[in-house]
Amino acid sequence: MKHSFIDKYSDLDSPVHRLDPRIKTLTALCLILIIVSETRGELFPFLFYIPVIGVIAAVSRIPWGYIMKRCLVVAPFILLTALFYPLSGMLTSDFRSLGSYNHEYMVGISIFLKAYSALILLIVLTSTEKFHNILLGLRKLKMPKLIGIISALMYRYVFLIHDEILRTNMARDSRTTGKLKMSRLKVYGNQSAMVFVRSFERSQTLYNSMLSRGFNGEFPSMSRLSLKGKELLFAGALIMLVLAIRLANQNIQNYLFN
Amino acid sequence: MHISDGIIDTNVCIAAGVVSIGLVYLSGRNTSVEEIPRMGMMGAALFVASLIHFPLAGTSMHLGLFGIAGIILGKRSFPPVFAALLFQSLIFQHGGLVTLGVNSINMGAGAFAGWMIWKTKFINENIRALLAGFLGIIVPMLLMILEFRVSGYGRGILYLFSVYLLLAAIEGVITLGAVRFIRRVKPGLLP
Amino acid sequence: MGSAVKIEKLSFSYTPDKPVLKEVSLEVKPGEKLGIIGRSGAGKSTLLLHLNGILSGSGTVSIDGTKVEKKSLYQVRKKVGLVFQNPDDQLFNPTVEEDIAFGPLNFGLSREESAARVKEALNAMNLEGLEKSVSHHLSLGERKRVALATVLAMQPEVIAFDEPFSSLDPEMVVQLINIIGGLDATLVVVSQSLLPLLSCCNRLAVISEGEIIAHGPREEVVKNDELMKRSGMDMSFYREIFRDYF
Amino acid sequence: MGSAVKIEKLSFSYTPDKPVLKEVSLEVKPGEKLGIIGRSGAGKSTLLLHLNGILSGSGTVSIDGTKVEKKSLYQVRKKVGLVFQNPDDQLFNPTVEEDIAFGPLNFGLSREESAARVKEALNAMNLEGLEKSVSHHLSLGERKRVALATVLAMQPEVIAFDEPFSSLDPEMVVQLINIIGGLDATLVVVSQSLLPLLSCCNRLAVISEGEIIAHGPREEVVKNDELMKRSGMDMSFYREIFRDYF
Ligand SMILES: Nc1ncnc2c1ncn2[C@@H]1O[C@H](COP(=O)(O)OP(=O)(O)OP(=O)(O)O)[C@@H](O)[C@H]1O
Ligand SMILES: Nc1ncnc2c1ncn2[C@@H]1O[C@H](COP(=O)(O)OP(=O)(O)OP(=O)(O)O)[C@@H](O)[C@H]1O
Ligand SMILES: [Mg+2]
Ligand SMILES: [Mg+2]
Repeated sequence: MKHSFIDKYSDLDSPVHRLDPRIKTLTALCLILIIVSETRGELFPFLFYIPVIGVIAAVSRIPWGYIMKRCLVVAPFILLTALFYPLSGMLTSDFRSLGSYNHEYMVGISIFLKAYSALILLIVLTSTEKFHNILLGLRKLKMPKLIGIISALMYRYVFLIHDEILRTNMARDSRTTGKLKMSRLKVYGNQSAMVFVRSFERSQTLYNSMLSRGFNGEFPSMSRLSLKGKELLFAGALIMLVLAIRLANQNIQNYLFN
Repeated sequence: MHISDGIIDTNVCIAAGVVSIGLVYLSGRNTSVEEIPRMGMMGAALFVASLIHFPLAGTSMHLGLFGIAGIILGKRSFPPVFAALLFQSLIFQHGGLVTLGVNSINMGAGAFAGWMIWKTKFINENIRALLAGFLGIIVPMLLMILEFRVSGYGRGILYLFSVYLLLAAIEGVITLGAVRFIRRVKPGLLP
Repeated sequence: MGSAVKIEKLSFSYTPDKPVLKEVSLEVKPGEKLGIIGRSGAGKSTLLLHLNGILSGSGTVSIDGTKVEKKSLYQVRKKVGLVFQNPDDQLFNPTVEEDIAFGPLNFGLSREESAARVKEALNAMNLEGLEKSVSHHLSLGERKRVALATVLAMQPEVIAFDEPFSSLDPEMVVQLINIIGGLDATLVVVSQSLLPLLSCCNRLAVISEGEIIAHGPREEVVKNDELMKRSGMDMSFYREIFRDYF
Repeated sequence: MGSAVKIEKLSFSYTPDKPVLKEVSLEVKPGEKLGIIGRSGAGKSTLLLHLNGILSGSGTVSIDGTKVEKKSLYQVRKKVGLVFQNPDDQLFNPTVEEDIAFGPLNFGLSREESAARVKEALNAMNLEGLEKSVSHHLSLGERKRVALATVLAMQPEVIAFDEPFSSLDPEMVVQLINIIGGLDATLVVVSQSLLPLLSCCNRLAVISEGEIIAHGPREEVVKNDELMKRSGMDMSFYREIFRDYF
């Protein structure tokens, strides 16, 4: 069975794709951290962050349309929470003139910008690397061993569940008229519960077969990750650049506006 | 239910990140080989549940299933919840990377609440299931309100979260259905 | 007399680059019992999924004169019952009874009528007494029979089986052959187990890489050594073993 | 000469009320090829899972003189390779190559040694060129061979197969028989397909309701009509069909 909902653009070639998954993940994490910890209500530095992020995304050759589509999934929630920053005060406190909420508006906008910047970085990270390589990278970065094992199993089990759903769907459809005439809640409920139970059983068998081949908690891998000095340099420079924007922000503003 | 990067205070996120790693170790201490596939499967189930969206109160929601995770895994629920959220963050950006700790503490707490209720054996099993599902959403919601308040949001944020009451009720019913089904078909899964 | 199943120039592919069915044409007369054989991956299961519109490719499939298309699904699925290879795919209700009643209820039968159908199907499959059992707890042989019962309860005119004999022990296979032999629906059976297939089908079709390369009375097809060899069905290897031991 | 596998008074049950294996004793000599037959649900798969300590009941199982117990699992699993019925239960790595290397790497071989093992196993299974393929995109026959390759790469002394022939077309079955025949490990093969089993095993054991009711050279076991009937393996039904057609 073929599954295409992940790893869609991971086969393209670009400098971002070629980065070692460990460095890529760490770099993304650092950039996101620097940007989201920016002082609240500061909008000015985003004049620099946004172009930098734009360049990274452009270099990665991931189509913009695709990035936007993936943004849309979480967009409503981000928009709503950003909007609620000024709103949540207004809804409960006594009436003040709208003008006195100026700072709250700024914070709301900065929350929105931060969230979107982080989102796009995350999208670029995850669409330029095969998902199992990111997991492999995270394991090498010493994420807790248990999480490493669980996520490696999960990666396989998700497909297993997907398979079970597809197959039971076919069998269900062939005994219906295209539409269900019974309580849909009951039918879907039973079906999902059965898929859940069967997947649990199959996961046990799958795990048994791993044990049979000597599995003891370590995930050996044939693919050797190799760090190149060039990559380290590139990642380091990128982080330094964003950090510099962050630190220089106040000076630039003083220089420009005084 | 998932907090994206940039929404709440960074210090809260970092502190939560550290605590969540601690919780992974505590909750996963002395895990035996027999427990691993169950944990992996539950993580996968949480992830798959989050892929299925349905419209609720004007927005698009998905199931959490933290109550069921708590019932089936008990004290082992935290690592699978953490791993499921890592997947959600990396695969479709539901929840951020920096907020991974916050999110997993919130939802892990939901699973723990489900476990606690489930352990209270003197209450009727159906009621326990219903409550576990309900608390699986309510507890994370309460924690989220707290985190938003700490991050400077006004009390009006309560309105935003009220929709989760509805979701919690739905989860309660679904958890009840699931527990009754499992009790009949594969009771071995329920501790 | 019309045809129970009529397939004309059916083509289908899961992925753009690889056609799985290539202009398949096939006709099954009412009451006929047709076996379909062919290599693993030849497209047998894919073909079956077209009979009741689970998949739809280019070309036409008609059941008892009704063309299979979106708006005729209601009638078509009432007429065609599909039994999947793995009974577990088909059984997702908690009890045997509910599983068997699922089809009839969906086709708008009343509870009483459905209950009668359930009873009848259980009888036909020698499953009396298991109404309230949890399907999941039954043995493989029983589950295979329940899966068949879920389809019988819909009283279809055409029954399509995917690999009914796999993973069953010889005794169960014989049981199933007898059950299948007693059905008076039109049958389409896909199987890799040639001996059981020969004993319950009087006609055979051979599919190879998505094309029907032969279709006729079983004797004609099976005794065509060259054909059998070409489609991966060569049984000569077993001749000696069989002679020696049975 | 010792025994490759020695099982003594092994009893096991999944649920307290229903014993699945009842004081099973069985011995397999090095290099022997033993077939195990019996009704569906008799306990065959359960027995195989005891060979490398996935399950453990009361009684003892020894592999090449080493008792299977918690502290010897590492050695035992190095010596016993288990091929599961459904290849999808065995293939979980992203690529064929990684799947095959999984065992050797786990047993501490270096990347180079593992790569050599992978190559060898792929050759033996006629799978050259598929190293980088994604396992779950392959055909069933290919997946079955990859599953066998994952076990071969561990170079086990004992290989246990669960239903290797099910769902394969006759041509593939013959291929697999030849492959199995060429292995020089000790073999334990469970199968419902009696003809292929007879052609690759020289000894047979019959299990019925958790007990070994016969064990000996294949001729002796198979020609005991009463025994075969009792254990659901009666093939007389096919005699005529086979005579008529092959
Ligand atoms: N869901 C799917 N997505 C993509 N390709 C598929 C899918 N299902 C089957 N195929 C491919 O289509 C071809 C035909 O598959 P099909 O299952 O119809 O074969 P079959 O004749 O039933 O084989 P078998 O005897 O192994 O069951 C195979 O090459 C298979 O890999
Ligand atoms: N995980 C399990 N939990 C509970 N019971 C089980 C489990 N696995 C198998 N059983 C039961 O144990 C018995 C023996 O099962 P087993 O799978 O060993 O049979 P088998 O001889 O391999 O049958 P088949 O030919 O159908 O594969 C059956 O009654 C089965 O229902
Ligand atoms: Mg098929
Ligand atoms: Mg078995």
